[in-house]
Amino acid sequence: MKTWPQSILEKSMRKDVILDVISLHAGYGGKPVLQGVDFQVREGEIVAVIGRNGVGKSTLMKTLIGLLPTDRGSINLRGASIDLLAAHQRARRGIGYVPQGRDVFPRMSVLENLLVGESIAGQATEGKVDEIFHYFPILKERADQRAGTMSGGQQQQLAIGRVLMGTPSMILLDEPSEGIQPNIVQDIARITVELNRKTGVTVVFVEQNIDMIRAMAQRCYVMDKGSIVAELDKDMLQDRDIIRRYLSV
Amino acid sequence: MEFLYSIFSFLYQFGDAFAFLVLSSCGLAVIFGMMGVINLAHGEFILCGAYVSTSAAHMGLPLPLAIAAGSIAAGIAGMIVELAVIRPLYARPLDTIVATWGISMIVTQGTLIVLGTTMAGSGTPFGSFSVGAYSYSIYRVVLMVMAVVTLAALWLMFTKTRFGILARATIQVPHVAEALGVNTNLIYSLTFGLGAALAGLAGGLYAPTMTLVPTMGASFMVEAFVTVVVGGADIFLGTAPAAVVLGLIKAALTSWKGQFAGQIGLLVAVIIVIRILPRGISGKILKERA
Amino acid sequence: QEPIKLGVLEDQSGDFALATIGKVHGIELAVEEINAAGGIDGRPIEIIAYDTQSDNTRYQEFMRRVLQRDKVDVVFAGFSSASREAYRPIVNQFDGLAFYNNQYEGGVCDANMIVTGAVPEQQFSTLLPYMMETYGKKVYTIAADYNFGQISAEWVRQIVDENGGEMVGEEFIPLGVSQFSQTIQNIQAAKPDFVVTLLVGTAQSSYYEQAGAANLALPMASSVNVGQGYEHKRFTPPSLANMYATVNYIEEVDTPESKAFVEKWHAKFPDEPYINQEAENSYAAVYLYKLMVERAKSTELEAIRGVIAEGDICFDAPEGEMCIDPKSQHTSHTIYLAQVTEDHSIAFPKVWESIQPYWLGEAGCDLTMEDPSAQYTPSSPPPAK
Amino acid sequence: MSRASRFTSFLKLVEGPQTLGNGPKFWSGFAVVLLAACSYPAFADSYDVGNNVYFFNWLFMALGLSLIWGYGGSLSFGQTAFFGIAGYSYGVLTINLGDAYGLTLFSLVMAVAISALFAAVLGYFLFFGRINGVFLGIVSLSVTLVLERFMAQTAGPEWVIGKARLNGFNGMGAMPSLTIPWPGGNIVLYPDITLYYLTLALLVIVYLGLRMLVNSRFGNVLVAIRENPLRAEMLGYDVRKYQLGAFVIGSALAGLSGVLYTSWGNYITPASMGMTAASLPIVWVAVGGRSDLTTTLVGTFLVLIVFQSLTIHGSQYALVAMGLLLVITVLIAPKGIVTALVEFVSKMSDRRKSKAEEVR
Amino acid sequence: MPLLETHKLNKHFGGLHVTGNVDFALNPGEMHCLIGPNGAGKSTFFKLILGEHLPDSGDILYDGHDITRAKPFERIRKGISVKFQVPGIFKELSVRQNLTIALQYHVDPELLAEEIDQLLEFLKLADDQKQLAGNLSHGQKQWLEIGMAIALKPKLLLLDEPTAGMTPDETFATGEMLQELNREGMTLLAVEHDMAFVRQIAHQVTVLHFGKIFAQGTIDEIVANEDVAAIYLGEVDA
Ligand SMILES: Nc1ncnc2c1ncn2[C@@H]1O[C@H](COP(=O)(O)OP(=O)(O)OP(=O)(O)O)[C@@H](O)[C@H]1O
Ligand SMILES: Nc1ncnc2c1ncn2[C@@H]1O[C@H](COP(=O)(O)OP(=O)(O)OP(=O)(O)O)[C@@H](O)[C@H]1O
Ligand SMILES: CC(C)C[C@H](N)C(=O)O
Ligand SMILES: [Mg+2]
Ligand SMILES: [Mg+2]
Repeated sequence: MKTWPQSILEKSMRKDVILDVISLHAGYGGKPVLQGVDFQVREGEIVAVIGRNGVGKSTLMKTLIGLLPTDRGSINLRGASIDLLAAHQRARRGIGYVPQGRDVFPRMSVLENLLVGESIAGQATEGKVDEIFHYFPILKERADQRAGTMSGGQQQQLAIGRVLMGTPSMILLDEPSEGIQPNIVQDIARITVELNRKTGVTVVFVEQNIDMIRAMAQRCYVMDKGSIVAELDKDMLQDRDIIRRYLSV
Repeated sequence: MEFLYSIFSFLYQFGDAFAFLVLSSCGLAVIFGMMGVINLAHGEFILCGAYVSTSAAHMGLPLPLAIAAGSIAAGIAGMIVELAVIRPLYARPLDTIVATWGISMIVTQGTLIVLGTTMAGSGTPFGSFSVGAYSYSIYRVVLMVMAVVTLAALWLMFTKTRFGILARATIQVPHVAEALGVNTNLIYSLTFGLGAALAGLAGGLYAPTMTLVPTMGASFMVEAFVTVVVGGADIFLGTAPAAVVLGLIKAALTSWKGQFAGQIGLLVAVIIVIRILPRGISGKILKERA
Repeated sequence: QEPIKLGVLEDQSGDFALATIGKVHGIELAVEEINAAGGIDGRPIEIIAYDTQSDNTRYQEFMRRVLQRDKVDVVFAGFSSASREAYRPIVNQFDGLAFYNNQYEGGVCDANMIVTGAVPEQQFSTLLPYMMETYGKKVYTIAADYNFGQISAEWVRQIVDENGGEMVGEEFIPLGVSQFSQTIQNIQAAKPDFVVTLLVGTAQSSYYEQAGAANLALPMASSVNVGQGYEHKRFTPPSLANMYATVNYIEEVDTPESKAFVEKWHAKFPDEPYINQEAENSYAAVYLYKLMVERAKSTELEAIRGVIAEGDICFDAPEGEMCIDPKSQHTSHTIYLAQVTEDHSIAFPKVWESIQPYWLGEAGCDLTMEDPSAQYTPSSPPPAK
Repeated sequence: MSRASRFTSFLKLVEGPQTLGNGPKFWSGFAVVLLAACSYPAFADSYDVGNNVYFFNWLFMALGLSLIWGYGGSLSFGQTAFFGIAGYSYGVLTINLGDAYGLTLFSLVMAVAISALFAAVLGYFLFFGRINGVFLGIVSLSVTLVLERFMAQTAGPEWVIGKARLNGFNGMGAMPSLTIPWPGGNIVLYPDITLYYLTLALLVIVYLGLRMLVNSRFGNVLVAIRENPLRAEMLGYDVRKYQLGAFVIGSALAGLSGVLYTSWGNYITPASMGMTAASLPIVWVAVGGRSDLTTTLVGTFLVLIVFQSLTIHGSQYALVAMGLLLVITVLIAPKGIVTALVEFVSKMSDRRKSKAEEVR
Repeated sequence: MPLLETHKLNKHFGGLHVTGNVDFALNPGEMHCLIGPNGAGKSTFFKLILGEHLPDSGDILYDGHDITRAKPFERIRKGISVKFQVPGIFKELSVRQNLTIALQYHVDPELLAEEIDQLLEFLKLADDQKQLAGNLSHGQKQWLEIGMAIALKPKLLLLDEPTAGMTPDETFATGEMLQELNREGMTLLAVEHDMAFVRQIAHQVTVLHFGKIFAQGTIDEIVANEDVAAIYLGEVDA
């Protein structure tokens, strides 16, 4: 039997740790990508994950939500292991996931796309659609357009709006700024931070855009070759050059 | 008066062709349109519906209940098939052609071995009525009504219910739907089951009017495929108009030049329609709308 | 003693199985009886059977197999005429002997073939005059849209014409079609006195149920239905009421020979749904073959054809006596007029004994003289000499 | 480039990224198989020889479908249409022209050309109308079903071309077999040893030729179109022409199968264009592994043998067993059973290699 | 003479006018960036130039030829090449094969292998050349597609968000690479949202808004433009 180092055990017992990832290994059909990822996220935090192309950031996100199986190690949500849960079960526990490259449902209308997001909550929530429309007015304007024909940036907004429909307690965002016009990038950052303040939602996001990282993140993990190689705290995140340096580890 | 009689008779023939096209195709359309699976075992679900409902009728169940039983049985069979065979194949839909073809062979021959070469029919209920010089079967009118009811029910189910939205989401981007909390396996199972149940319904409805043999499913296949293709991938926008167009073509050609012309006409219609509307009728409608 | 090898290629699965599984059983029954009685000249018969799955290419594969690999003495093969045409070149190539134990459209003039089924002249020249006398002279034909249906319809046209009747309509139905509303209406519009139904395959037989449901209460006549697909057993009464079919046998035939036959059949095959005419043909064919071999003291094709040429190969089959015609190598039959009654039981208002397969011989096919290995039809007869 | 080196680089195309089985190991295996195939008639009886010719007949159609579907990504459900057209063309031509002076060989070429022409016309409408995916499959299926229905009702005497009756559903017979003119008596190619060698030679030529085709630049573009037609177009390729090209070549091969089959059994029937016949090539190709010529070839041959022997030994259960076999194959071997076997073997040999290295 | 010109180019989907009377000119040798809010019609404009969509009205001139109705592949053969917003690669083929297909008609067969090796090196994909392209990470796919686009040695290269998903350093490197290609004579039109990148490479910037040209000028002029800031830039410090 494997015994965990005392400190990690201790940490995972801590009550305010919502997500505790211990020595996580995962990959694609025998090809290992994540090779021992360890990190914790506390309730209500906004944490960034950065790293070069191809180091495994998206793989980490997919493993957290359950689209890829855990090969070794474990993922604990509020102290309980979720390794054996299917993705939809994890979602039902309040995890919202916005994939890289958006992946909206192309042949469904914008509104229908949003309605699918309700599944996270398991039921429809009164007034939720209007709330989303308030954050992303273009979605209201195009409520009946087929999502596949929306512009790249519009799709990204839709994808974010879609998970918010389910009022998740934790959101995983994979490169949310990709393809979004600068002022909306700022909006998204602002909205996220605002939501985080208002509702205490926890956010884990992968990002390359320094401005967005600075605007949103309270803490930041740096990934390389399938594991976490550094952790940046609030102060370090003030310095563009530090982030820049770590982004290209 | 004569003129009105012939109008009625044309309408009746059109309705008859329409009903056959709709009922034989909507199960196939649900499975193809929603899941991208070309179900070559469609005819065998029809067979299942026909055999079960006829057996139920022989056991004394009233016809509507017997038909419902056939449809449910086919639906359950569909869910089993989905679980065992179709589910691993969603990532490679073309392979489902081979798999369902295999299933079709197993079921057809299995039925022959277990139940023999034929089953006695239950007889067409309700008798006939006359308009002018012609007499017509009343049951055929029931079939027409059932076709319309089925279409309406499907339309409501897929556009007005949550199930419809989730089902379409699941088919389009399964991993995201799952990550959003949709139990995609359940959705798949229900959708395929629904398609199979609709096939079973067709079997149950037509069973009293047909020869019951293990290969009977085959005689629905051409019409079913043709309707689905002409309709295009979006079953609600496509199937009904396709059945109308094809029903008209078939009724007109058959009364004018006989069954051969009707059959060839259907097939040629496919080739022409696809030439003009490569994505079927619904593809055209969707494009206009977008 | 070395056994005589009898190859059997019949459809035990697929579209035609309904009508053909019985043929295999007929052969098995006859072989069992013959072997129990000491075989053919002391040689037992060994059956080598393959399931051709209602698939023409299987006939081609297995005909080569039985002739080349299994080296059978004789083959009993085929239900549909297409399957017969598929294997016939191979039988010719290897100069084998094949029995086609099936009712069909007629016209095969081929020294390697012996046909024990009935042909149109036997069935229509009896059926149609009776129908016209009884019900009237206006006739409507619906027929399967392929060789059998079209050639049979040609016969109907000709015989109706010869007997002073009138064709008020003719419609050909592609194989596999199962929906008949329009056809039923076309028939009502033409107001015939009776309908000739030459429907083939299980899908097409749905016509009867649908015509019944639409209350198309016209008398019907057929050379294939009832006798092959026992539609009167499969559909609920009274959809086949007033159907008249000429058959050379069906299990209802009410003679002592027939009754005994049915009895021993059911003793061996208790689950058999029906003994149709092709089952009896196949049964009788084994005895006819036995007779030929005993007479010829050989299984060689030439020797067998020699005894056929003598012209008195006859067997007392359950239907009555059947004899092989030397010119065409087809078979004379007792033809029963089977009438389906209101409750779908069978009556036999008329029986014709020893009806000859006359047409081929009269038209100029004479296998005792030459072997064209061809199939002729009334509109393309053998070339005049 | 010198002519010689151009020629060798042309020959080199038999190997490449688009085909499994490259390198000396594969080719020595190939030589062994070829040798075995050549000496086979010496050991087998004449039934087996003829039966193998029958199996060979179908392989051309399978290879053609592999090109169209496996490499090009266009699922044609109607290859039997070209099979049938060529078969009937051969029948009509040879019945009218007779079998003297090598006219049957001329008819073979003409019949294949006719089916290719038909494919070109149909393919023009399909591909230049930008029809693809399932729709392509169903349109091509409809075409073949129309042809079947149509040919089935040509029983009457009015359906005659020259001396050749089309003869409806019963099928057309009595056409001469392929005949090679030879001093001192024509050689008639009945299903026996001569026909065996002829068909085998054709097969080897077609197989190697197709390997060169798919490894050529044409083949590269073809697989590119399968993967992403838009991207292929944006690299400057006229996607439609390449699709049409593959379709015509593949369909001509189906035509070749049709001619060989017709000559083999002196018979062709509308049923060879029907629903069941149309599904079979898809099954063969998918079972073996459609995206490679070798796996297609081996897979098709295996399926033909297995299905025939099941029918011989399985009586009524044969069809059930075939169905089960198909379902199981698709489930356990996603890329086809032959591909799966190849991958398994190479994994095993890799493992052995690495073990051997460890020991060292 | 401009290399690419559009006259009153119009395109609408249903009631939505995606490009409205766009008059645009691009001079040979220029590096031009197209920016604008999401949904402004930038990608649609690209698709019109490439022939993926046909315009409702207006003309497109390339190198003096009217290509308004030409087939996409014909335009490519005239020397245009593109990287899409959503990577379009051959997923089931290896990285190397992807490049082979792009290069095979542009390079002497003898030199093909060498050329591909160089390109792989340049794209930092040499280690992954045997991988199936579909298994690359998102950023790597972008790289591969850029590689295929430049492999055609186009006169005019269209890039739709080439650096999306790249780290700042990689973005910078991409910029340098494009400048290098430009020095060799290639004209470039890129859609980007990353102002640092735009600043790095663009000689000229066009802002598209609701399908119309909203502003045009150097990056400094654009950044200084308050209207552009209001609709697009926000308080970005570019
Ligand atoms: N479906 C897949 N199958 C096999 N390998 C994959 C698959 N998806 C990604 N990989 C590999 O896994 C590694 C990590 O990929 P991942 O997508 O997690 O990178 P990333 O850090 O998100 O990069 P980017 O910033 O480019 O999005 C890469 O080497 C990639 O090639
Ligand atoms: N096929 C279509 N049907 C309907 N609307 C469409 C279609 N294609 C694009 N649109 C709409 O046209 C507008 C322009 O889209 P386009 O993709 O050109 O935007 P973009 O400027 O590239 O935006 P982004 O920066 O987000 O990629 C958007 O509002 C989009 O929703
Ligand atoms: C009547 C049929 C079922 C049989 C007939 N021999 C034929 O032509 O196919
Ligand atoms: Mg990523
Ligand atoms: Mg865009």
